[in-house]
Amino acid sequence: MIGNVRRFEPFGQAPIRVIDDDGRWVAPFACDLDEARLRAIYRDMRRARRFDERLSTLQRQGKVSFVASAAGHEATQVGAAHALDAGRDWTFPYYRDLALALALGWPLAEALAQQMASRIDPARGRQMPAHPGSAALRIFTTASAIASHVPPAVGSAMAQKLAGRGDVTLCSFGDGATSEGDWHAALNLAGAQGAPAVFLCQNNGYAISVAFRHQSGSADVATKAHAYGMPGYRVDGMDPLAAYYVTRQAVEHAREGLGPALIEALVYRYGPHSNADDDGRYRPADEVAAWRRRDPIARYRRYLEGRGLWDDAAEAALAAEVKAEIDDAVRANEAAGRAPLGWMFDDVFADLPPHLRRQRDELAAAHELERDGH
Amino acid sequence: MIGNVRRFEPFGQAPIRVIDDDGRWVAPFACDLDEARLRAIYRDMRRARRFDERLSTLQRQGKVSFVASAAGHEATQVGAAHALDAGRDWTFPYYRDLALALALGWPLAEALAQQMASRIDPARGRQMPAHPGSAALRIFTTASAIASHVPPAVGSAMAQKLAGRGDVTLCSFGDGATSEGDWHAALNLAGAQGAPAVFLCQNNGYAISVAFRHQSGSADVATKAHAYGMPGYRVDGMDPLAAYYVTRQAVEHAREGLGPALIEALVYRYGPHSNADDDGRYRPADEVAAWRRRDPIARYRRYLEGRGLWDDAAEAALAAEVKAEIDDAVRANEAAGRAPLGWMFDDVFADLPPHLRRQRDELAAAHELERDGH
Amino acid sequence: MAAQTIVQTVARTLAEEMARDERVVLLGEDVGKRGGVFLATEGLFDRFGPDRVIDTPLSEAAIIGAAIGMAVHGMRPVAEIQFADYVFPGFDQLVSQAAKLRYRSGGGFSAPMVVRMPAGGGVAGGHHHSQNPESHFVHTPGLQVVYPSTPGDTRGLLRSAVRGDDPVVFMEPKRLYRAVKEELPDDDATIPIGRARLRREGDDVVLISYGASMAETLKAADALAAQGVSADVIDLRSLLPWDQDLVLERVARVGRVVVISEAPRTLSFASEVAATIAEEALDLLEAPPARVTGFDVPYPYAQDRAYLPGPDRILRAVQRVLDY
Amino acid sequence: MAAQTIVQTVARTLAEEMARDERVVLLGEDVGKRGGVFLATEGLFDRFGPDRVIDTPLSEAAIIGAAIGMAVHGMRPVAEIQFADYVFPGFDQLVSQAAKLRYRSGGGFSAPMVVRMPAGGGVAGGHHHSQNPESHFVHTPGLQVVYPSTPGDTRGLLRSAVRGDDPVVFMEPKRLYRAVKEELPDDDATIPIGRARLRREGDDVVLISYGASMAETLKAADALAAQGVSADVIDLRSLLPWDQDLVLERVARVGRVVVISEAPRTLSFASEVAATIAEEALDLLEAPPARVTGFDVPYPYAQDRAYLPGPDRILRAVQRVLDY
Ligand SMILES: Cc1ncc(C[n+]2csc(CCOP(=O)(O)OP(=O)(O)O)c2C)c(N)n1
Ligand SMILES: Cc1ncc(C[n+]2csc(CCOP(=O)(O)OP(=O)(O)O)c2C)c(N)n1
Ligand SMILES: [Mg+2]
Ligand SMILES: [Mg+2]
Repeated sequence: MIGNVRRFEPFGQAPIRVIDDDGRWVAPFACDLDEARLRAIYRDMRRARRFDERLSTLQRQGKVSFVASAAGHEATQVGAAHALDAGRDWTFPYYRDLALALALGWPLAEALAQQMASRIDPARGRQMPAHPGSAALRIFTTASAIASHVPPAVGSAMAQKLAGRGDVTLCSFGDGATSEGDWHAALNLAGAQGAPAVFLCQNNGYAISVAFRHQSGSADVATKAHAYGMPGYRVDGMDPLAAYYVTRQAVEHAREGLGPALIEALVYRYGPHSNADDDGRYRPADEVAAWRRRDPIARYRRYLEGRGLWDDAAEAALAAEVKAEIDDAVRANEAAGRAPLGWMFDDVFADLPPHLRRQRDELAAAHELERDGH
Repeated sequence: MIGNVRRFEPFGQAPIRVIDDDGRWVAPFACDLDEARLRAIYRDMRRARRFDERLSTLQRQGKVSFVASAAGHEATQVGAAHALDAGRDWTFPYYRDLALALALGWPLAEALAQQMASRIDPARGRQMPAHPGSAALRIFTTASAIASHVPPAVGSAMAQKLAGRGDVTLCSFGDGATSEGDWHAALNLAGAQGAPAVFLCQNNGYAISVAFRHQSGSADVATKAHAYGMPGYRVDGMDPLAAYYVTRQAVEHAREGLGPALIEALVYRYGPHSNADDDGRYRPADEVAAWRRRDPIARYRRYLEGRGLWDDAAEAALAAEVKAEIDDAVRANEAAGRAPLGWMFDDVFADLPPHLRRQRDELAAAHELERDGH
Repeated sequence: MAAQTIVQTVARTLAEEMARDERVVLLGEDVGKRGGVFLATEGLFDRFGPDRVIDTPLSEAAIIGAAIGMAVHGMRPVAEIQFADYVFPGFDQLVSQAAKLRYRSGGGFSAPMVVRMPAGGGVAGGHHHSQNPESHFVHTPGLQVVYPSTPGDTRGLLRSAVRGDDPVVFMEPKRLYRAVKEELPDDDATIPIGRARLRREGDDVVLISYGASMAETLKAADALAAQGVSADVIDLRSLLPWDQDLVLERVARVGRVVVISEAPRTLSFASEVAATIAEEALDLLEAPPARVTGFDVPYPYAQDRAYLPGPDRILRAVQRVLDY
Repeated sequence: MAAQTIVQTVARTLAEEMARDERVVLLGEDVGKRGGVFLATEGLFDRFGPDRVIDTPLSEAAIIGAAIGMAVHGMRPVAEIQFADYVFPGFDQLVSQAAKLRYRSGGGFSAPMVVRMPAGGGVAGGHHHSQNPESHFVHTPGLQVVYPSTPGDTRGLLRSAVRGDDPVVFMEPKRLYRAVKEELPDDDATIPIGRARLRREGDDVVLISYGASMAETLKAADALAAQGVSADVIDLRSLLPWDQDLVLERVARVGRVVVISEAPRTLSFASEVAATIAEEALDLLEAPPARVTGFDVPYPYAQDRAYLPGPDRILRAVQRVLDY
């Protein structure tokens, strides 16, 4: 544990790195992660990338209606996930956080169920794809409305502070989210209350087509932490260990009652905003290519290989394992079929009120409604 | 003109002062204001204070329903007003900005008409007291909803930038306003657009009963400017010349296309939040007394007296003049009578739509409606 | 127990709920030391301390959003919006988060919370201290909406709201805060959300209203009684769900109905009631269902009282309905 | 001129208005280089440059608020909200500022501006990309509200909206963006806000709808025609002000009416239409005014199409009304 040693100072100019682009350790402290953890970070990135790729295929096949790829964001998402105590701490993700949710333990079949709105989706097919959530894992179900989850995340952290058990809340969002009023209201409240919240901004330089310089009055996101009396850290978001160690410091400080922090991770989204986007309209191909060359998976693999923790055989085994897992998930969800019509009226309220009972009957008269005992 | 000489550096620790508590000039530059201007600043503060006192009397007499006193805020409001080119620049005030509006030229009788909702109120009695506004003077009519005027103020500044005539927008608000999401959205937009806006926060330490440390994650307001890429200045708000010179610098920089600025003026409200408030519940009497001892009117008078620009005779003449002006205004508004019922349906839209015509007839059937050709 | 006003009832009921259940916390602007600008939380800060009575920054989004997050953790937050007019900066939190949380998570998460807000005009407040925004909540599936008009209903419904499992918008008739007093029995009874109350029984016309307008409606009923017209008076109390059964039953009996709401007419709750009556009870109507409402203008200041659907306007509508 | 879709009409009309009047500027998320996520501003950035086609930060409050400030300066801003579902963070700017500015200033200031937003479901968007929030605007005095369903109406009404002196919420039926094509005459005609359009004439039942639901309504009318039932079809186009005269005239003629709206039923615009008909034309009704609407649930994803008031549900309602 880092404890109350502060390894990283806020508001530095250069992004914090732990390994460089060639996978060499460059931090001024020794690695204290065991080999299993180091490998797990790799596996989580790789698995998320493969799943992401498969989702694009499923989208093209018409089996999934929408994809918002996390490719390029994996290092940050997976690094941050490993800094949390999954199942104890709370996470408030956004739509691009598939790798984060998977790394926290969201079962891949369940994740796919959400994308396919299948009958085995615990969220019951209520939302379009790319909306992670899990009550069991304390992953607050994603809403599409940008930044709207940030005030609830602060409420979560306030509840944790009142409970006094040292739990924390991680809230994740993109650079565009920092422009919304709710984002500000939430961070200010967290600052005023000293709530144990860690705010993680995945700054990929664009909100759809709008470049960060048109998005923000400040030149970077970390600086904005000044406004809330909390430390702000800029991190090389293509370095999973930088994301891990900085998040860990923020989490541990929050656990100890030292208040919230804002982390800005510099990442890039390799693909368009979503399958519905055409990024050629607003960003140059060479910019994309340059970032792809810094791919965190290859970079981190070099680090592991340098330490003798990874090789081609391990890679091949992992590829086969992940492929099988995804294939199984696709089969299971196709077999389950789509969430039935009758579910439309459940979960609006704890109990079905009379007017919704009547409306359900109205729909039932027009369709054969399937229901379950849920 | 200060031109592009920058006299004041942003983000300093100590509040900027030009004269000290005893009225001695302490700034590292010479006063460049002529005597008429120096006297006008005094007169504007004194007149606003007297009018404010009279409004409280009128409120107790039942002639005005509500008072939100500006006493203690005059130095900042008047100093800022004198740094603007009244009638050319735009001002977006809040409800406590009576002294600001008067110093910009809002006729006192018109101001009283607003408070009394009399028939000679150009705003036609539509709002409760303490809502300055004047189309002729480019003072955007106040809305009660805190911070809701800040995004429109930025739109105003963007329009000015597009027009390219060097006009600026001053937007004024309290410390509490800085917590609202709209405040953030607006300042961020101003920063991203480099809009010629000057944001003036009158930090009196409280939003009704909530002390600033519960209000804000940051320890002061000026710091928040970091988040928007603009300079933030902390000013002794009981010093009219500090308010004047700092606002002037910000205004001139904005005119020159150097973008927006945030000014935090440290002030105090002497009275309760409004006549409906009981400030004894949340702030100690000795705190109020300590601030009252720093009264800007007495302090600035000492400065003027030191320069031989003011004396008891001038004071007596001013008192008589202001009293007569207020008395006349009260008489005129009482004579005019209250805004008539029939005005209720005007100005919802440019033209009266059919459904409002029917509703007006409905009311007319119940009352004798008075109308004018407006 | 001595007779108490509505605003005293709010404070007392909150105190009882907080004592009963430590998961209940309050948050809002000035709810702490100040006791709320209407004193609806008076004394609670001293009694329960700053951890359970939280003065927030001036942000309705922060207030409602934080309440959602606390509710997700199993707490029972009661948020105060200082005036209903100021709910809009926090409206997205209600619409996009609170109202849809249970649904979007398939029941995995929920937001049992109460958002209290004083509403209504007649207080010389102009258009930012007088509005009745209930339509916006009623039209948002996933929210329950309550708007009582007496101390007893306030207590019973506030208990239900705090103890219930759904987000409840709890509107309070600020014009009546100190205008009505009631001696309340020393019990722990709740009033179910969704049930209306018959305030008067009559045979000539049914008057339906809720919240602040109940006072004007009852005055109109008194005036009618003096003229020998007997009015049935329904106090809806809950707007979502609302008591269609009682309304349709009484309208079927009497055949003439006037619906009173202080909100602007177009899409006021009176429109919903009238549309429902027309749809479900057309043949039983002896006259068109009449709406008496606020006008479709921003709430004015100088004409504060004339804006309100006062007894005069209600009586004129009743006359029309009776003469039909 | 070749036939064009609704979304093409939006882009072309904006271009014409910008060419005609240099006070017209566009602002919103991704309206610049990207041309809008639906391409409703395609080509305009290249043609008019970054001063007149402004990519804003991701804040609906900033977008609407900035438009208000520009409008006050005499400009004619057209703001885009990327999806109608995302108007809520900027809703307070509409309610507290835009809608009340002319009123509160006694006519001293006004906010002539347009807030465009694609709305409606049936696009596999789940509950944050499908909603129909028009009731919230219609219930806000001071706003005009428009929701056309054809290229021609889009053009004529958008011209009126841009040239008018009041803030207009301009809703666009995204499901129909590319589904309907129309060849438009080369004129400069406007369509006045507040006037409905008779899309079909018939004698057996009046169908009233607007916006995205017009497609389903016309399909239902076709199916009825095939069954020998002739339907009058009114496309409201404007929701505030709305054309009560045409509605009451047609309902008086036919006596049977079904109102279709995609919004959640309770306090949908269908409620207002039904209430008005009941109030003004009770004796002319041969059957209760029926509402066919979205359900009172958050817009679902898996049941996207079943949520919509489709032709089936409209036909069932017509049958009920005819059999009455
Ligand atoms: C309140 C709101 N407004 C607009 C949108 C439409 N929208 C979806 S994603 C997006 C861009 C978000 O950018 P960013 O926060 O940087 O995240 P990224 O997609 O780059 O990871 C926008 C404008 C939305 N979802 N919510
Ligand atoms: C959106 C909104 N929420 C709440 C209120 C109620 N209210 C009126 S004044 C006020 C405090 C404002 O404090 P501050 O901004 O510091 O200004 P001051 O009165 O201290 O000058 C509050 C909460 C309001 N007017 N608008
Ligand atoms: Mg981004
Ligand atoms: Mg203050």
